[in-house]
Amino acid sequence: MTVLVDSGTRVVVQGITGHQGTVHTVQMKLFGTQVVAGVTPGKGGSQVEGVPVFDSVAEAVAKTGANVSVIFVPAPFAKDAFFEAADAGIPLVVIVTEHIPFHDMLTMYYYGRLRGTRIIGPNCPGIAAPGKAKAGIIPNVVFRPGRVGVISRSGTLTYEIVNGIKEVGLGQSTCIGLGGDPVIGTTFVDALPLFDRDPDTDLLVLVGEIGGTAEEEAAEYIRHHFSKPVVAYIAGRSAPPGKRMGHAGAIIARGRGTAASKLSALQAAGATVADFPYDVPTLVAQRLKELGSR
Amino acid sequence: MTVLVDSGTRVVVQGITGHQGTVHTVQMKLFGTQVVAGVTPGKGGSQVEGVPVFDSVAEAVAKTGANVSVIFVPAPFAKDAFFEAADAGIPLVVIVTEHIPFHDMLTMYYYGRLRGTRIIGPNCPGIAAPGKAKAGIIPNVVFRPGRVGVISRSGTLTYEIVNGIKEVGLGQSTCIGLGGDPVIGTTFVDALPLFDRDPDTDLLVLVGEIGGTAEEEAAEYIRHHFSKPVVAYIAGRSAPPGKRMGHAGAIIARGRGTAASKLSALQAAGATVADFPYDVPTLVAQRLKELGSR
Amino acid sequence: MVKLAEWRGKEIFRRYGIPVPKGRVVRSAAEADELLRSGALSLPLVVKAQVLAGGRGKGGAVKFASTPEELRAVVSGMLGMRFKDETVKELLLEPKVAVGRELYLSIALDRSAREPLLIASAQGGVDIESMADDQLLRIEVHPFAGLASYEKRQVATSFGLEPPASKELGNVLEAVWKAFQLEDAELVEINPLAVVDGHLLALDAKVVIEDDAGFRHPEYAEILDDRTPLEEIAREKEIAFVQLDGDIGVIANGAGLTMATLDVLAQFGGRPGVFLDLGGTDDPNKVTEAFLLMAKAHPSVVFLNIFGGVTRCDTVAKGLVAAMKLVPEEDRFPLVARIRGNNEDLGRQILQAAGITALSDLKASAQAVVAAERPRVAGKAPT
Amino acid sequence: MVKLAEWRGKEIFRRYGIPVPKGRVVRSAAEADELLRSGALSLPLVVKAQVLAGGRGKGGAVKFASTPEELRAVVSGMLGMRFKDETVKELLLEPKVAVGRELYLSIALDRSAREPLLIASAQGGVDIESMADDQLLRIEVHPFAGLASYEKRQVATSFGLEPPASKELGNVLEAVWKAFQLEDAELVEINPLAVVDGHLLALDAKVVIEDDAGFRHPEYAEILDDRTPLEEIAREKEIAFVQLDGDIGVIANGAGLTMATLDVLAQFGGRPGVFLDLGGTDDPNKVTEAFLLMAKAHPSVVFLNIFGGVTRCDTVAKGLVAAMKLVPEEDRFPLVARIRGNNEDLGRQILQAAGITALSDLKASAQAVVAAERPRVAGKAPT
Repeated sequence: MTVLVDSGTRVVVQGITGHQGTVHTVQMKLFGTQVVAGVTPGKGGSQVEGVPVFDSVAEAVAKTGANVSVIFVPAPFAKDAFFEAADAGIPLVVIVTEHIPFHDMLTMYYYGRLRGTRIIGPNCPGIAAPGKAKAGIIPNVVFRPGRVGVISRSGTLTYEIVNGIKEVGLGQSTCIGLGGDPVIGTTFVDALPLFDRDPDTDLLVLVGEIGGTAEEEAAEYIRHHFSKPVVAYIAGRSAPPGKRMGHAGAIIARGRGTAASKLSALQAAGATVADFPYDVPTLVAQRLKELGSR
Repeated sequence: MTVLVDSGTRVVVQGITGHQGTVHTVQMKLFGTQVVAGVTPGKGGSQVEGVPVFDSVAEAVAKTGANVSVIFVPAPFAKDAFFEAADAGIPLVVIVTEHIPFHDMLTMYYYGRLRGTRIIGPNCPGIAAPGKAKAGIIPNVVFRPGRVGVISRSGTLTYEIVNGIKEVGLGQSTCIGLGGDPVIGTTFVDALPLFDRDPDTDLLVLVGEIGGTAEEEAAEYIRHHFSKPVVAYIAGRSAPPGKRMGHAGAIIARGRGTAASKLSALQAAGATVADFPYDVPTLVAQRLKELGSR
Repeated sequence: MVKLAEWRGKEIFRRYGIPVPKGRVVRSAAEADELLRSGALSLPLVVKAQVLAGGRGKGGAVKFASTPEELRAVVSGMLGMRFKDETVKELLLEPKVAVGRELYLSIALDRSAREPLLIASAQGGVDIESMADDQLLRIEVHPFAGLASYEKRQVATSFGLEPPASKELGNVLEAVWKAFQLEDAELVEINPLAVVDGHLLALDAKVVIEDDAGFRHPEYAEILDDRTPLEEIAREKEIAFVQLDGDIGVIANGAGLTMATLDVLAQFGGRPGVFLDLGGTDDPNKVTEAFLLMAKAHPSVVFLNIFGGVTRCDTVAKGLVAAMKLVPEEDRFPLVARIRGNNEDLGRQILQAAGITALSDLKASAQAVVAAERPRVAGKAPT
Repeated sequence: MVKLAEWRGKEIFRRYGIPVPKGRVVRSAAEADELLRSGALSLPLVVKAQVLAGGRGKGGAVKFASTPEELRAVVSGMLGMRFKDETVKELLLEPKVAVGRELYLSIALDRSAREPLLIASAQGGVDIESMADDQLLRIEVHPFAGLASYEKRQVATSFGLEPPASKELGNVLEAVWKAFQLEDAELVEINPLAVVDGHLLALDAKVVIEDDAGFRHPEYAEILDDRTPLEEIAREKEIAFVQLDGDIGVIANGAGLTMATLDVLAQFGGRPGVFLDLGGTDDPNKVTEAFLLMAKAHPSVVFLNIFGGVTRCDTVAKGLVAAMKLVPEEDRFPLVARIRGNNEDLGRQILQAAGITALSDLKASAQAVVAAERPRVAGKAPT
């Protein structure tokens, strides 16, 4: 068992005939993923990189048994693409598309909950379990199978850190890039239990950013419910106070959302905090050594 | 353990100062139910039959630990009353109010699912577990503690049958009147698993009516998943074909919804079918005897 | 359930942006003449009786007129005619059009799925019940998501239209959904949705509004629906009342118990004629009204079967006793009363004081009713 | 994020039925004169500079005028003045009113709850951040349920208004919610929502529209927001660009990596001055544009830190090489390039061919950048 994707994962790519859809179909296949179908309305019957294209997700599911969708369609059409995936009964949808209005995401998130469909993203790198499957866009080169789980709100920073873990000779169980948008389908708190009960994960790396309160909430969860060691890094400690949203935003966050607040919450929860991205792999190796695991 | 209500049930009555609200508060208390609060906006601070009245459900929950709401407010305000109960975190809401538009009920049902709030009803007699608690309006006189579960779409017909069970010297574990409206929060299929895993229920009586396909779906569930004996009665076998909804309704139901269809589905699922209401208690006694239970 | 006449349905369609023919309603031949004379309408016209029953085309309730004389004759002939229990009082006059394809669209509630169901068929114009399942596209529409674009594409694909009709379809679908939701409809049906000169045009409109949503729609309060006169009186008194073919009158409380009562009567050979459900009430006057209404239906015997819940036995007893004094001699009927449940003893006492013995066993009561029906005795209740 | 000027916010309010003063926008003293002369406005008036920053009252950006002379003087004095980095180009003229109570209302997104949050306070008119928590009523509004009646009652109770204001509140609340949802707003704020002659009146309007919803709102496309001129150019090129106080230019891809880069530079004592995020692109021209933009900011050294994902290392290398040829002599800057990830080797080769050595270790690269900043060498990248 792994977190969310495994060797039974069968990916359908929505928007496969677009440039990014095609590029990442190739990359997912090179990763060893079963990419079984693509969907682009009006292009049913064609093929992209050997993957059959269908007019609808329902048809793709019926004919190929697809059980994970990766959405690359442009933002104005992303909500509809998600509805289609959820209505076709797909339980996990990774939305790579960026610039989706948060009002749309609110609808998608709650609709997904009613339909039993989990969203990763939007505006996210997706999920990868080395040796098993990838549903998203994280570069293949950074991975190597292992027992370190990674969850992150960032994109390229995740690649940087995952790559660092590889470079010290360790590997990853599953890596999830949650996306950094105001409303995301799966938060740290939503993802933590998945890693906690994953027998293939010994330690979790949590990569956060300033802004919002997701890391504080993660710390709260870790403190009370999470049983594995955590190494955390928060980007933005040197950044000047942001100017987003003005008053009401400040009221909602009230004294949370700064790097200091996140770091102290995580430390209080027992996480090992890395000051810089290149410190993460060393700390991971240390904690694993303490565990007597590898 | 019982089904949905038990001795830990703490009832808040929404619309307690209305006539029906007051009458049934008394009856629920006489049944032995802990009716801990009433809510009528603007009447907070007063009392009804010794029960404190609050202006809001949130306040009632905070001050009394209410965990089940029974709604008596008029139909135009029922949706809002339900939102208030769900937002206050109440997990079970019994809606006695009749004539709620089904468009409202659709909203309420899905909203309840998102909030983790189960609806019984609307337009329903509610739930009673003799010796434990009652959340609704079924007359107290028909009950006697025992091991027969009852679920029904009807109102008074339920009383008739529950009373019949008492009159042959048996008793009930829990009785749920689901309501007969086009959209109900808890259907036979939703309620069946609750009775199946209730250790206090040995046998289930299912009371249905012609129209819709709820009984056919119940039969399907019973056939594949339900482990206890079932005695079923369907009202309306002599009724002429209805004229509801015309064409589109007929298309949706296609050949289902008649008494014959329901009876044969239930029989095929292994249920014992009673031809008339007064046959139910005898058949229940027979099946229980076969079980060697009492 | 408020079934709207075609012209009212089309007014709603127009409001939501569904294209409909430019028609006018007339209630006399003079009005039709005047519309023609003023140029508001031009020949040839189709004349459609505004009745609620189906099968108007075959039943002579839809006719064409090409000359002013023909129009006058058709209008005069149709107004006042009887069509399946309805009297024709209004006619819809529309320009006659050259119909290309005929499609079908509707939205109604799917109770099992707890979602509205959109049904589309490329073979419209005929009775939807006669269509094969594989000619119907069914799309569940979630109330929180609305009709998604991909679902509209599904309908478009199944219809296979050419522009401009293909471009108009999305708006029509959205409008059907919005009308269903915002008008609190039980049914919105367009059959046929025709293609006329390449454009979509709703040639018929069936819209059914939910009674219970009346508090949001005072505009529908005054529209009569398809009840018989007695049923209409019952509606005003908020008593569920259905006329059947037999001669036993049944007064019970609750739909399930009422149906079970009919079943039991049928078991012993009784033929129910009027089915009257008191519902939940604690007003003895409503019970009295129910009995007075029942008397007007002239049943050969009345079976009162009450299981007291919200409606308590004493309330029913009081209402019955009051009614017995008010029913005119010529409308009297034999009565079998059976009461159980809340305040049963009190109810029994009240009836006893008025000389009425209430039974308690359902089976025995039903047998007594059928026995009373057989000999057709006129007079008072068996005491 | 599109922050709307007060008068645009009030136009939205008017459209949704929130009462606002009958004001007019002027861009010259002559326009103000003419409005007075024609009777469109009458004295006394309040003159409000249409700038986006807060603190206008204390900052002299809101003034009163009681005579035509005073009005001319106030308008002339205010137009063209600088207010916290903005130049005043528009003034809103409104009738001066006698303000009774001042309330506060807003809706914004609560990211953690994944629900819009309505905030109400009976103590409006002041900076909301300065209010104590117990003066604020917070109500989560579920997007599928909308603002429920019981929630409106909660606000009404906390405000404790008299009629007619108490009766108007429900509509104002509904309008705030609808505007938030239908205008794709990030923030709708009324502060103060005043009571004037017993009626509610929105005396200020702060509406922030979400950039990403632009495809639904072409009407906001042309409205300038609060970016600096360089940031504005970057927006047109779809490059995230933020100006800070230091002198190191940072070009990275992805917000998280960019922030981490700033953190690492700070560790070694570097002072970042321009923060430029390429995002995900596979267009070398966009990379070239980014470098040209960076050159305009005249950094003392530029740190290119790329982890190739969607944005591949070879794309960045090509764009950089092209830029180096286009940057004018006087705008040249020293460069430290660090590339990793997708097509790293290819990117390294392309840079090598142009005489640029790309590093791979982040720590070492950052140290090189800070070293290059210190001596303030003008010239090419350290090769």
